[in-house]
Amino acid sequence: MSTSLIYAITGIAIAGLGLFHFLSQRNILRKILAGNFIGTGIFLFLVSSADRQADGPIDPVPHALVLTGIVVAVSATALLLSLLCRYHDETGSLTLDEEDDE
Amino acid sequence: MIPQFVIPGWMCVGVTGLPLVLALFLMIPRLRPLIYRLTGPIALPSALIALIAQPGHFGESVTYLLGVSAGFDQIGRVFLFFTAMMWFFAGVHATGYVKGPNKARFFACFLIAMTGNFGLTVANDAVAYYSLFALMSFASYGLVVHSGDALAKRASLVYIVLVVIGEALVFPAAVMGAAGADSVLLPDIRAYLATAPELPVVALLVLVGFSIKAGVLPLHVWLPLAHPAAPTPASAVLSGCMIKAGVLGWIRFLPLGEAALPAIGQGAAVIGVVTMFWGLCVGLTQSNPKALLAYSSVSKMGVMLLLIGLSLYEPELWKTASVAMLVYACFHGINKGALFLGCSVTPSAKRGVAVYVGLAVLAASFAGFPLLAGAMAKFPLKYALKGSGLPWATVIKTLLPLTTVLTAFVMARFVVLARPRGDQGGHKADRLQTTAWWGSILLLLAFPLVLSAFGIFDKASAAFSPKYWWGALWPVLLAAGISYAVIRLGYRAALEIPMGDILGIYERVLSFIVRLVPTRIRNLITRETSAPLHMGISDQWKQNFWTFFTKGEIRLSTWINGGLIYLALLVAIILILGW
Amino acid sequence: MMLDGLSFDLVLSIALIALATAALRARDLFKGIVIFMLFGLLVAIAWVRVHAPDLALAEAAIGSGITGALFLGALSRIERKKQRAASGRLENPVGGSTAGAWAVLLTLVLTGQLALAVWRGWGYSDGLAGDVLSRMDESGVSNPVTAVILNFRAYDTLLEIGVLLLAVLGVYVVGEGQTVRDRRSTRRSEVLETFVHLLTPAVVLTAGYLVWVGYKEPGGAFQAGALLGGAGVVLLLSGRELPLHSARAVVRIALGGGLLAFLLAGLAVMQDRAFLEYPRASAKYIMLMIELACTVSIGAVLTILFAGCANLLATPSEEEGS
Amino acid sequence: MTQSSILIWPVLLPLIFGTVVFLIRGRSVLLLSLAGAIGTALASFRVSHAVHQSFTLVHEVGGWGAPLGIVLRADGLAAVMLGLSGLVGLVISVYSLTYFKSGSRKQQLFWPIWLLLWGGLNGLFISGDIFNLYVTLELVSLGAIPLIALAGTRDAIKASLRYLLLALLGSMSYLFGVGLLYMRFGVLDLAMLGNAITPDLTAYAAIALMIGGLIIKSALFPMHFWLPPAHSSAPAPVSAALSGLVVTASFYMVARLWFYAFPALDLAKLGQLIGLLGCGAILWGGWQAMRQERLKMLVAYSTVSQIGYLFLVFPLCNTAVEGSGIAWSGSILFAVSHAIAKSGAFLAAGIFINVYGHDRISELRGAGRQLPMVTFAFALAGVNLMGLPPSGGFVGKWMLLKAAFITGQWGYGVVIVCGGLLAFCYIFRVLEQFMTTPDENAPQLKAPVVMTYSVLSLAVVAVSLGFFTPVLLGVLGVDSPVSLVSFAPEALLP
Repeated sequence: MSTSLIYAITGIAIAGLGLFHFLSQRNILRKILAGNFIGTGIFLFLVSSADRQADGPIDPVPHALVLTGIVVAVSATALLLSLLCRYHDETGSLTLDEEDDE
Repeated sequence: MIPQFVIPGWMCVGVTGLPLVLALFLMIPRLRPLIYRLTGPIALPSALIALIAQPGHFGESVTYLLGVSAGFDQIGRVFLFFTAMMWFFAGVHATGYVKGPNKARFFACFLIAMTGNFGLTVANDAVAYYSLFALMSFASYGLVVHSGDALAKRASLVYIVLVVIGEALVFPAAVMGAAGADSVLLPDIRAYLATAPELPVVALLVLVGFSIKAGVLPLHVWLPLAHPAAPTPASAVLSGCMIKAGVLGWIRFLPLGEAALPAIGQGAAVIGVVTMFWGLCVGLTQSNPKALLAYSSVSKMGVMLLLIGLSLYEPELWKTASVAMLVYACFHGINKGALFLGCSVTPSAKRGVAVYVGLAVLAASFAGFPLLAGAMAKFPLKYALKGSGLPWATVIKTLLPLTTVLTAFVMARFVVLARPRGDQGGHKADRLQTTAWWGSILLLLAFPLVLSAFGIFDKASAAFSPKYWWGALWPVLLAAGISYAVIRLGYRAALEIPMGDILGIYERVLSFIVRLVPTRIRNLITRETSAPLHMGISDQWKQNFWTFFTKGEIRLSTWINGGLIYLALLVAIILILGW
Repeated sequence: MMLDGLSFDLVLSIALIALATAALRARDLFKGIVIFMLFGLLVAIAWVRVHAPDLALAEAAIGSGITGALFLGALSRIERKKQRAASGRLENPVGGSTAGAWAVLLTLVLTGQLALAVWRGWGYSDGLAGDVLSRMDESGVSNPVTAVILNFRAYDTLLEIGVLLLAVLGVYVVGEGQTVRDRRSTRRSEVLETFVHLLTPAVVLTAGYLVWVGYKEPGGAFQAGALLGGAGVVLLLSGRELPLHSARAVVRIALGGGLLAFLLAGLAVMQDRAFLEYPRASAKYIMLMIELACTVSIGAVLTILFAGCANLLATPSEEEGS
Repeated sequence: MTQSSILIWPVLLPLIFGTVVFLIRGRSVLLLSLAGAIGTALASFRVSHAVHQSFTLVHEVGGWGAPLGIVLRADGLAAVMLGLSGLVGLVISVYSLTYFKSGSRKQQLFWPIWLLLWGGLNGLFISGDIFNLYVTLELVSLGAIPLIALAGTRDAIKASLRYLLLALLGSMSYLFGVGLLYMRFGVLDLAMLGNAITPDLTAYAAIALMIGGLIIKSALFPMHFWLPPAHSSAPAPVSAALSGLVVTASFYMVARLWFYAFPALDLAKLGQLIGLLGCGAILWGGWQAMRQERLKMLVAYSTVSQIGYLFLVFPLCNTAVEGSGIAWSGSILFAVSHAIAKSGAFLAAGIFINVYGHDRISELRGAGRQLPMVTFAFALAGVNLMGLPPSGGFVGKWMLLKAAFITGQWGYGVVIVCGGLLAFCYIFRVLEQFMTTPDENAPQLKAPVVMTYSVLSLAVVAVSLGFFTPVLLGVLGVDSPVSLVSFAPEALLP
C-alpha cells in the first residue's frame, strides 16, 4: 500500500460521497457543492495516479489534465451558481423537481 | 400487335417523372392556369411509351438511394398504359371540375400521385417501388381531403391511417427480402424468396400490406369513404389506377409461379371470395353512386386476391392467372374510371339521351354485356379458375354467375342513382369534362384493340363467339328487368349499410382501446366519427393507465429517480462486462 | 516527525473523508462551504504528498479559494432574499424512503467497483512520463508540467481558455436583465481598504513571478491568474469599483485577449509547421507571451465569474440610465 | 503549411471569429460573424472533400505526435460529421442573422458563444485523443447552456440549470473514465488506446463511466428528461443547434470510442443493454411526443425518440456477422439526416413562434394557408422523421432494419417499424392542424424571407439526402471500422 494508492482510493471515496449527495440532495446549492466534491475526488485520484510507479518518475500528464479539469470545474461552478441565483430570484425556489413546484 | 421500338431507357423513365416536374412549376402562380390545362396531357407520353417501347431493362443507377433500377415487362407495360390513359382522362376532366381555394394544392397532389403511380410500374427494385408507392399514397391524401368538409376529413383520416399501416407492413417485408437476397432488385428478391425460409412472413406482410391499397376485406373501409369524399377525377384515378398499384405490389414482391404456399394461398383465396360478395352485397344497399362504385371496386379486387391466392396454392396456375389478372385489371381500370367520371357528367347534363346512352354502355360493359369489355375480361378469368386444382374451386366456378347477376344489379342501381336530377345543384360539366368522359368510353369500346396492341387479345377472343352471348346476356337482362320493375313499383331500399360498413366495428374496438389513452390522442383518432364512444371499464384501471403516462415522465425526471437509474446503469454496465 | 509517512497519509485521508462528510451534511450551508474551503487546503497538502506541488498551488488558489468565494458570493446573494431557512437547513435528502436506501446501496457498490478497478489496474503502466522527460529539452522549458500544458498538449490548454471565455459569456447572459445590488450598502472599512491597497501590487508582482518561475518550478499561468482573480475578488469585496461589464472595451480585451493571443501565436508559427509547433529557438518566448496574456485573461475571468455569482454585474442599460 | 493543416481550420476559424466578434462592437459584428460562419463551413467542406478524395487526414498539433502530443484525425466518419456541422451551422447562422434583433445585447452575446460552440463541435469531430475529446465536449456544453439561457425566460433558466447539472455529472463521469484508462494503459491517443486496451475490470469500469456519462449528454432514454425542456425553451436557432448537432456530437463520441478505442473488447452484452435503452427511447420518446401540446416540445421529444435509433448501431453492428456493418452506415446516415431534419423542424417552429407569438399546436390551425413555405418545410422535415423515402431517415432505417434481419434480431426490427408509426402520429397531428382551412377573416401573414428560405433549404436537403447515399457512403468508407463492401450498390450492376 503506497502513499499514492491511499490517496487514489480516498479520492474515489470522496467522489462517491459527492455523487450520493449530488443525486440525493434537493437543494441545488448543495448539489453544486457535492458536484465540486465529485470533481475534487476525481482530481485527487488522477494526481495520485501520476505517482503510481514507486520508483519511477512523476508522470506530468495527469497533472496537466487535472489543471484543465480544475479550470473547467470552476467555470461550470460559476455558471451554475449564477444560473441558480437567477432561478432563485425569479422563483424563490432552490429545488428543481417538478413535484416541488406546487 | 403494334410495332415496338427500342427507346432509350432514360426517356422511358423520364416520361414518368414529367408530372412531378410540372408540379414544381405550380410554385409560380402565373403559370398555374396553364399547368391545370397540361395536367391531363402530361400523362400521354407515358401511355405512348407503354404502347411502343420494347419491354426490357431501362438501366439503373448506383448513384442514387440504395441503387435504383428501372424497366418493365409485359405486366408493367399494360399497367402503365391503362393507368396513363385513365390519368389523362381524369386530368382533363379535373381541369374544369376542381375549383376552390385549394385548387393549386389539389393539382400538386394530383401530379405527384401521378408520378408515383407511373413510376412504380417501371420500378425494378424494391426501394424505388416502395418509394413511389409511398409518394402516390401520401399525395392522394391531398386528393381525398380536398373539399375539407366533415366527410372528407373523416375519409382522409381513415385513409391515411390505413396507408401508414400498409407502409409499415410492406417496409419490413421489402427489407427482409432485400437483406436475404443482398440485392434490392425485385427479380433477385423474388428469386431469393422462392426458396427462403422467411417466405411465409414476407408473403403475409406483403399480402396484408398491399391489401390496404387494393381495398380487400377487412381493410377496404377507406375506399367507400374516400371515393365519395374525393373530387370525381380523383375518385376515378383512385379506383381506376391507384388501387391496382396494390395488386401490382403483390405481383412484384411475391415469387408467384415459383413457390407454393398452400395455407396462405387458400386463406387469400377465401378472403378474395368473401370480399367479392361482400363488396357486391353492401354496394347494392348504397344510395351514393360513388360509394356504390367503390364497393364494386372492392368486389373486383376480391377477384384479384382470389387469383393471387390460387397461384400461391398452386404455382403452375400463375401462367394463366397472370394473364387473367392483367386483362381484368386493365378492363376494370378503364371501365371503373369512366363510370366515376360519369358521376360528375350526369347530374347537370342537359344533353339528355346521349348521357344515358353513355352510362348505359358503361354499366352494361361492367356487367358483362356481350361483346363489351367486361365480357371479354371474364374469359381469361374463367380459364384460370378452370385450371385450378383447389378442392373447392368448383364451388367458386358455380358461384360465378351469381356474381355476374349481382354485378348487374349493382350497375342497374348505379344508373338509377346517377340519373340526372334537377334538384342536384352540383357541378356543371363543361365541354372539356364531357369530352374526357366520352374519350374514356371510346377507350373502353376499343378494349379489344388495346388487348391486341399488347398481344393478349387471343386469350379473350372467345368472347366474340356467339355461343357465349346468351350466357353473358341473361344476367344483364334479368337485372335490368327486375330493376325496372322495382322502380316502377316505387320500392325503396329498406336497408342501407353506412359507407365503410365494418368501420363502425373498428371504431368501437378502437374506441375501447382509445378510451385508455389520453384525451388528446383520443381526439385525434375519433374526431368526427359517428360511433359513440362509450363502454364500461373500471374507472380505477383507467385512472392508473392515465397516471402512468402523464406522471411517468415527471417521475422519471425527478432527481432521485434519475439518479438511481444512472447509478444502476453504471453498476449494471460494470457487472455485465466484468461477469 | 511524529508520524511516519504512511500513517500521516492514512490520517489525512480519513480527515479528508470526514471533512467531506461534514461539509455535505452541515446543517448550515455557510458552514458547509467553509468546510469545503478547508477541505481544499487539506487536499492541497495531499497533493504535495504525491509530488504535485503545481497542483497544490492551483487547488489552493482555484479549487478552494476562488470556488469557495463563488459559493459564498452566491449564498450571500440568496440569503439576502431572507431565505435563510430554505438555503441553510439540510433537508433529509430522500426522506428515509426506499429510494434513499437504494441510492446508498448503489453508490456503495459503484464506489466499491471503482476502487477495485483502481486497485487492480494500479501500477501497470508508466504512462507518458518517459516520453515527456526524454523530450524536455525540445520543449523550451524545464518544468515538465509546464511543458505538457504549454507545449506538448497546448491545444487542450487553448481550448480550455475558450471554456473559460464561454463561462464568462454565460455569466453575462445569465446576468441579463438582473437588478443590480446597491453597492453602497457594502460597508467600507478603513483597514480593509489599506490592506487592499498594499495587497494589489504585491499580488500582481507575485503573479508575474509565478508565471516566470513556472518554467523551472511549480507555477504558471493558471496559478498566477488565480492569484490575480483572488485579488480581484478582494477588491470587489472591499467595495472597489472595477470595470466589469462587457460593454467596456477594456474588459473585453482583458477577457478575450488570452484566447486571441494563444490562437494567433499558434497561427503565426504555422508557416511550414503544424499548428502550435513553436520553433525551438523562440519557443520559450512565445510561451511566455501566451502565458502573460492568459494570466491576465484568467484573472479577469475569475473576477467576473465572482461578480456574476455575487450579482455585481451591471447591465449597460442601467449604467447608461443612471 | 503542411497539407494536413487544412484540418485545423474548421476549429480555428470559429474560435478566432468568435473571439473577435466578442472584442468588437457595432455593425461589423454581424458582418464578421457571417464571414466566420461561411469561412467555417467552407473549411469544413474542404476537409470533407479532401478526405473523400484521398484518405484520412492527420494533423499533429504542436508537431509532437502521439502519444506525447495531440493528434487530430479526419477519417470518413469525422469528415461526414464535419460536413454536417458545416451545413447545419451555416444555415443556423444565416437564420440567426435576422432572428435576433439587430444591435441587441442578445445578438451581441449570441455570436461569440455560438461560434465558440461551433469550433468546439468541429474540434470534437476531428479529435483523436480521449482527453481532448473531454475538453471539446466541455466547450460544447458550456457553449450550449448560455445559449439556452439566452431566451431569458424562467423556463429557459430552469432548463439550463438542470441541463448544466446533468452535463456536469456526465463530464465528470467521462473524465473519471479517461483517468482510469490512462492509469491502466498509459496513453490518451485513441488509436494507440485501441491497440493497448485489454479486457479487465479497469477497462470495464472506465467504459461504464465514459459511456454512462455520454448517455446523459446524448439524452438516451431514460436519461433524456433534461432534453425536452432545454431544447424547447431555447431560442429557435439554438434549439436547432442543440438537437441537430450537440446531441449528435455526444452520440458520435460513443460511436468513436466504441468502434475505435474499444474494438478489442467484447462489448456485445453492453450493446444489447444500450439497444434496449434505444428501443425504450424510440417508443417512450415517440409516445411522449404525441402527447405534447406545444410544437417545440413535440419536436424535442421527437429528438428523444430519434436518438434511440442511433444507438441501435451498438447491438446491430456485430463484427462477427458478415454484412451487419450496414448498421454502422445506417446509423451514421440516420444521425446526419436527423440532424438536418430536426434543425429544420426547430427553425420552422421558430418562425411559427415569431409570427403567431406562440407554438400551441391546437391554435396553429390554417398555418398551411397562411405560411405555406414554412409549413411545407416542416412537412418535409416530418417526412424525414417518419422515415419515408427518399429521405435520409428512410435509408438509415432501411439499413438498420436490414442489419436487424441479418443478425437475426427481429425484435429491433419491430421497434424500428413501430417507431415510424409513432413518428407518423405525432407529425400528422401537427400537419393536420396546419392543413385545416383557416377562419374566413384570418389575416395573410408574412414570414421573414431569409429565415423561411434557410429552413426550406435544410428541409429539402434532408428529404433528398437519400438520393446521395452512395456519396455519403463513399466518404464514410474512408478508414471505416467495419467493412462497408457488402452493401456497395455496385452489386446492382450486371
